[in-house]
Amino acid sequence: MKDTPRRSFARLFLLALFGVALLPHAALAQDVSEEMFAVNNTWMLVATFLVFIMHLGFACLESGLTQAKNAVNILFKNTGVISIGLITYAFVGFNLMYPGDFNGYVGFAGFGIDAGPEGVTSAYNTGYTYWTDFIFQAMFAATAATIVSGAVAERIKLNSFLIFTTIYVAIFYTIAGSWKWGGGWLDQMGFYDFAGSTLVHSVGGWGALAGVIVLGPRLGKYGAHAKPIAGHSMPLATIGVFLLWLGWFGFNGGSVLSADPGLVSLVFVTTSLAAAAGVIGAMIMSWSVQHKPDLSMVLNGALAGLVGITAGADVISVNFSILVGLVAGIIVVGSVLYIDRAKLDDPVGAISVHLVCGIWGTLAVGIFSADHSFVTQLIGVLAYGAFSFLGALLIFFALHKSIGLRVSEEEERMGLDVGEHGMEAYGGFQITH
Amino acid sequence: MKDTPRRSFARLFLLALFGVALLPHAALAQDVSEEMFAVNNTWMLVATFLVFIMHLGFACLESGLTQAKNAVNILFKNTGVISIGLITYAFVGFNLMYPGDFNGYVGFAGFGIDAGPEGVTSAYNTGYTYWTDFIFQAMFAATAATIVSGAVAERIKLNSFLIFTTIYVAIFYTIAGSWKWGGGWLDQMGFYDFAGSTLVHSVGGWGALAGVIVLGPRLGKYGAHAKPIAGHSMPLATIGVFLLWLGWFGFNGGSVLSADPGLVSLVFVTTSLAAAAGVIGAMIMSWSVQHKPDLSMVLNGALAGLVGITAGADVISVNFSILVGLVAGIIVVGSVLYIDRAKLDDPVGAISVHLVCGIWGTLAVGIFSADHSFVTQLIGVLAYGAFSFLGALLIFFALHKSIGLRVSEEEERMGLDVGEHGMEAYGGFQITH
Amino acid sequence: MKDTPRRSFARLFLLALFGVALLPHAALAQDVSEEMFAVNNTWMLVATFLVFIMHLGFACLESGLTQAKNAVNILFKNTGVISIGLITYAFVGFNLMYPGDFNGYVGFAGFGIDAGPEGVTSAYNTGYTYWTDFIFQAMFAATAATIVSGAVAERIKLNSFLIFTTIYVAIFYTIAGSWKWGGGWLDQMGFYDFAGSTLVHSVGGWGALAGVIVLGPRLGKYGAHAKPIAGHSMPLATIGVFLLWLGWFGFNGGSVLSADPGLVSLVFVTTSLAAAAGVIGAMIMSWSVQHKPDLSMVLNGALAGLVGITAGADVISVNFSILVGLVAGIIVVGSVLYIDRAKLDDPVGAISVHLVCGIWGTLAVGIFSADHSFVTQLIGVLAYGAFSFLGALLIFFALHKSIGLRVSEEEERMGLDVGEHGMEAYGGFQITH
Amino acid sequence: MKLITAIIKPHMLDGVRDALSKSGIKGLTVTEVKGFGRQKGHTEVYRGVEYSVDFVPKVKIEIVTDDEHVASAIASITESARTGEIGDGKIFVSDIGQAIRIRTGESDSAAL
Amino acid sequence: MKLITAIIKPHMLDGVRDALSKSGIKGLTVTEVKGFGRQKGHTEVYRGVEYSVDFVPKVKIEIVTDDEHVASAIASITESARTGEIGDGKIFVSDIGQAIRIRTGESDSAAL
Amino acid sequence: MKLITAIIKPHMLDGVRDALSKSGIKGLTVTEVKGFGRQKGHTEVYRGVEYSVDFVPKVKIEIVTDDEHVASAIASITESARTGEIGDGKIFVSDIGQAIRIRTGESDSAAL
Ligand SMILES: Nc1ncnc2c1ncn2[C@@H]1O[C@H](COP(=O)(O)OP(=O)(O)O)[C@@H](O)[C@H]1O
Ligand SMILES: Nc1ncnc2c1ncn2[C@@H]1O[C@H](COP(=O)(O)OP(=O)(O)O)[C@@H](O)[C@H]1O
Ligand SMILES: Nc1ncnc2c1ncn2[C@@H]1O[C@H](COP(=O)(O)OP(=O)(O)O)[C@@H](O)[C@H]1O
Repeated sequence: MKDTPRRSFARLFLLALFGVALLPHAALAQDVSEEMFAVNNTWMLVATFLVFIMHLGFACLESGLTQAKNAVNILFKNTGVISIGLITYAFVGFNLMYPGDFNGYVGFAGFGIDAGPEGVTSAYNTGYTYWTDFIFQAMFAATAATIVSGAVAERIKLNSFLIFTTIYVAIFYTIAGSWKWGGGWLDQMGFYDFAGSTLVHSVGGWGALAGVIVLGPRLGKYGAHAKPIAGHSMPLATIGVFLLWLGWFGFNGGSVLSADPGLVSLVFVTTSLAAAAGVIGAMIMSWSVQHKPDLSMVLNGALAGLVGITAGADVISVNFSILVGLVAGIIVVGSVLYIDRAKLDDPVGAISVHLVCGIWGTLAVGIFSADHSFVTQLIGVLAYGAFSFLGALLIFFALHKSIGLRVSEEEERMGLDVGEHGMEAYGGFQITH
Repeated sequence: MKDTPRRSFARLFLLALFGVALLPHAALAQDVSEEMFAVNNTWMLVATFLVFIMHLGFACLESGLTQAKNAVNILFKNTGVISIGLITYAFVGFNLMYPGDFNGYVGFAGFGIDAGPEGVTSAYNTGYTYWTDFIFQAMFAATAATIVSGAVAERIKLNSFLIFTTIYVAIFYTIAGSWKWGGGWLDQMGFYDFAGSTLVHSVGGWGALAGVIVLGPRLGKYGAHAKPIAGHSMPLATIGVFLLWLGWFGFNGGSVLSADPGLVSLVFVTTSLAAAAGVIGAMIMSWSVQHKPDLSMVLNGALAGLVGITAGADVISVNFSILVGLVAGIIVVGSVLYIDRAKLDDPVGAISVHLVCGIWGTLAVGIFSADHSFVTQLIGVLAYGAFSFLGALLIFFALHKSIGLRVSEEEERMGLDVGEHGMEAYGGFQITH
Repeated sequence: MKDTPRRSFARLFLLALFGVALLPHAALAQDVSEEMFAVNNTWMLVATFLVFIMHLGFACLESGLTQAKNAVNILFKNTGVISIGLITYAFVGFNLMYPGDFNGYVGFAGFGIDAGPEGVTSAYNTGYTYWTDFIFQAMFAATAATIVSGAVAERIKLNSFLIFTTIYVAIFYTIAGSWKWGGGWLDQMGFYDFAGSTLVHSVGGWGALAGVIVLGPRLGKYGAHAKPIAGHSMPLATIGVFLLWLGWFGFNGGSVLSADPGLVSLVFVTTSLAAAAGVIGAMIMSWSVQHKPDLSMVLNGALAGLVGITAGADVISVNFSILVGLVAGIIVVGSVLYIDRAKLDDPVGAISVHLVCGIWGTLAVGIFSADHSFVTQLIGVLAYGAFSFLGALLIFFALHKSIGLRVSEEEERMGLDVGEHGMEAYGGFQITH
Repeated sequence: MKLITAIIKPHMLDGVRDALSKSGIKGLTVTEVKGFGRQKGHTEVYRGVEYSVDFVPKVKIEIVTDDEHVASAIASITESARTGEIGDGKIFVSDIGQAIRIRTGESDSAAL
Repeated sequence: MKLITAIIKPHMLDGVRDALSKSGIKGLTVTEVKGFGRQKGHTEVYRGVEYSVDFVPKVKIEIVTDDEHVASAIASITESARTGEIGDGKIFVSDIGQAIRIRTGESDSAAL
Repeated sequence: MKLITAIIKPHMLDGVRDALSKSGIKGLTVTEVKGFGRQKGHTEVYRGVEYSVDFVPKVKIEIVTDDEHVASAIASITESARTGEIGDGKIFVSDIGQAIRIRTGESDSAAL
């Protein structure tokens, strides 16, 4: 009946810490009733399907902010990423990320997943079964690769991207994850990242940055004509952002790892207010700097607020969560402008949203939470940065040198939909009137 | 361990009343187990994210039923409304709407939100924590302004609309809400509005009516040529309505304010059947009157049924819920035709759906539930009508006289996307074939 | 406090069987605490809204994979189907499908629905109230007709389709359902279909096949020019598939009929991995056979995996679930090609996904689960095939001979949107640039 | 026979078509086009980068008609398409040598 | 050289292109247009208001060809585009003074 | 006056417009079209069925100009639209009898 420390040592520790911090007079339940176990597990499964829907969010956002002639390619990539992510996470990822007792740097608990008889009882964990643990984590895993997808869109070869995804999600994301969520060295050091501003978003963002550098900009992006390459469907992009926001209730809310009423509801509030403040921050920036309020920036603002609060959604106060979101919304607009000026071509703003605001969010924990050290947070940011950026760079470079990373000029011009897939997103000689 | 009467007095009262009415032999739990508190709170958080997704529903519906050249503007407004709504509700709204003990007309419990130590336990309320209470209510609040958004679409200035939203949501909606859900004078009188046919939908609808009157119709709408201004994407509109229907499971289901199995499941049934009957009512009307079954009317029919059952989803029997929905579906088609004939230009039918069917739903409680008085319901309808219509009229008029309410003719013709935002919803010289 | 055998005899039996099989040391709860009842019921209601959203999934998928000129018609049909389905299920369907004690072939427990005082307590069932039972089942029911909708798209008359739907959902689906889920003869024989590979998907698929045969192919589909009729929006189709996948967490997860942590989480894992494997199977097939990876095939692959695992999501091991999905993904591509070569015109691949993979999934239970007999599974497949195919054929043929089944050539060419509805999906002289 | 090509503002189309109908024109063909001319486009911003959109949405109307109807058609168009502001558009006239109605094979005037 | 402009029903396009290919035409340009003519549009309803849509979707084919090929091209089009019902469309022929192939600078017949 | 019709590759449009502006052209009209010619389309696959898409996206530019500007305009187009690969497109020149500015009623050269 006791919680197994196997996978969840680090998390239980944190839960204990903050559970206690927030509910000082409640003893931490070391074992739970059947009913409580069922509630916890049910909430974790709800969180799981919410995180799942984020993959649709990404698919919509990325295809909306790019050209119609590449929409099939992006939708294909996103469908592929979640599928490859789930399968590889079952084969190796879960056991690389949660190796149990290990040296704190790399460990591996073996191939495949298996609950065993205890895995479906609260003896495994008071908050969820083994299966729930796996599927919740698996939905997270693919997110990191999907973040890369948007940044390298409209020019990367499909097969190269899928190979990158497989390696990045199965190995780099999971090893990096083990350092903290698996109970590794950064966890020991006291680094804090509640739901993954760094572990998921920055890791994805560093991959995006590496990809953008190796690939170079899209044809004509920084040419003589200043005309930017406009996204083909703002409704699609907006659907994407709202679905991501929705999914974040599970991403952050599920990271409580139980249905604890106080914590989960607090996380809902900080998450929502940070997102709202992100919108307002981006709105103000965009309106004042560009004079015309840019919808795509405001959408990025919502995501910026969400990424920003992710590291500390349970330890940052409600008022500060608004501040974290507001700053994220302001930062993201500046960052998009700056990255564009640096001629790093990121069609959807993935680097600004996930990397820059991921860093901001992680550091914000050190700033706004008395229980966490800014320096430790910074060490975490740098460690993850070095590992994921170099890892991604290595994979991209190897692909570039071997099977090639970028489609031909002609294919890029014609669109990857016809080039890679032989089909069109909006097919038919469309005479609808 | 006892429920705090602070915010939830009125609601507990009702819960007791109808809980008892429906489950005569079950004693009302004055205190609950930790497990039950967790279940209740989890359900309320699920309901919260469902209500959140309604904002995407509105964004899709409104942009789908209007022209492509105004889609960015509508999406921007909807993203802004939810964000401004959440933030202002945190600063002033929640404490205006639930002022605790007050004179029954206007009260204010102070700026900002704070759970306090008891706020995360069942001592606050047996159904949810303080944070849950806030975030669930906050998601509701923005709805009222979003309803207005659709009716004034394609011609209102962005900044004026956002100012209207801020004032209407932060002050008018919340004060009006306190009369009933805050335990104010209408609540004392026995007025009943389970989930807000009047408190949310009519309040939004009255705002819409005021806006439409002050603004006037879109250019060319009632000109020489009878050609109506067709919505640019029926798939988008349909996605919107299904998402709204989905969200209504939380809007109504969450208004039970606990996970009470009997009540929540009953509400699911009445809500679904009323929506389905609304579709069928509108289908019959549209097919018989117009000969061609109009999808946009049928979509309005679903919403009509949903708005109609909202006031009495827990006190109207299943059979009568079908009737309420059916009548709402019939009414909404007639109302759209009538309002159009009255040269009130409401592009999405917001007045018919939310105001007219909101009134119908509120009165239906007086007709189909033995425990409620038709006269009291009527008094509520009139009180809310007077207050919100005059309030909205005042704000719109003030804006009209000061910074202006309507875009220039040229901008309207070119589209607000280019005019207000300098961008296009479907960008790029779109050569996709 | 004991479970009522009235409706749920068969299901409880199965739950007991596999509950015991999977959790050997846990005694099956014959009565449950108030808390557990609330958790179970809450999960079932969550599953209900997830199944609801599948109807939007179908609407998006079907309209995305067909031509723009028929989009309104498809959206209208799908809005109509769920509404008609819910209402008829309330009037007759529920009591035809769960007649209580009956001869095992056809029974009817009377018109309308009514919970009675026990219906909202755990005395009705430990997993859900009467209302939950009804609404969860009702959401399922309309699915079968929606499956048909895609296959007969772009040529069937609206009124004929709606009449077909009403009869097929209200009578054929429910009587067939009673044989197994209602505790009828196939249930007695030991036939197993966890969430409806056969009871829902194949039944829908047989209807689709019958419709396609009676209607014949779309104009020009198998003409001189080989150009296939391309779907008009891949983003819409992709949204549809992701929403269907999302809904499947409720479709399969809810079919556990309680919030049992071990079972529900296992079902989440097998369902997700089968879908992912389906994507990979279809990707491999499509890439190797067609050289260009076809998004529409990969989307079908996800659904194929989901349909495939539906019959055995709780009794097939995790590793085998990947295999079942992979095979389904491979089968579906072959089947789409084969059915097209047989000149059966199924615009969305409904027959391949729902019928072919539904059969595969049902037989897979006999292959991969030691506790089930392949022969019994085959008998079930054949019995359902004969009954539903002949039933659907009969209805379609009667409609064909009476009011006609197919629109005129001119209408088909112009599109059903203008012909049947007098409106366009993408209205307005669309000058957006 | 002449081909009259008029490039006008999109929202004037219905009015122009009515005017042409009244002046006896029985057939015409319309195309959505983009124009570049004295009427400048506008500035757009996308993700922080400003750029000017030089092309303005226009509608092109093509009418083939007998020589004798040309003047009245032109008059109808100029009157009904004029707003007086820059960008009202142009009318061009050129020769058509032959016209055939596909359905009947009739040709020239009879084909119009 | 002549410019042959044919306005046809959209679903006849593939057939017409094949027929033209067979009669030796190597290049053509296609535009989606809306036609107004004898073939009436249809009635639509939107939110209760009926209105008539006067424009019918058509496809415009433009072919520049030597004078000698004009007759055979016209014959190909009329045959392959005819359904016999109203709205089959028109063919117009006009003069082209000069033709240039951008890639090579070749001109006139050689450019086609 | 002459009408210069150029059919070019879509991504060359901005360059061609600039070149024309420089050579003194003040107005032009652009249409999205599909071309059929030496440049073959591509093969697509949809749900297992391969088919060839024969039409290639092109952009049509129409410029009405004085006779004297024709040569320089043609030169601008050929230079700015050439990639040297098949499918660069064509230029056709024909006569315009009359030109009218709707806004002012000015005609011919003054109308351009
Ligand atoms: N020389 C030209 N050749 C072809 N089209 C032209 C020419 N000049 C103008 N146009 C078309 O006419 C439209 C209106 O012309 P513009 O110069 O903006 O205004 P105005 O006609 O009032 O002087 C342009 O947008 C363009 O489509
Ligand atoms: N005088 C005209 N000038 C330009 N286009 C015309 C003219 N008359 C007809 N058209 C085009 O030809 C199409 C077919 O003409 P219509 O009168 O409907 O049928 P039919 O050619 O069979 O008489 C119209 O839709 C329109 O696009
Ligand atoms: N005879 C023609 N008449 C009208 N348009 C033509 C003709 N020939 C070619 N075109 C147009 O010019 C485009 C380019 O022609 P193509 O033969 O592909 O290449 P190139 O011009 O380099 O020889 C075609 O796609 C088509 O739009």
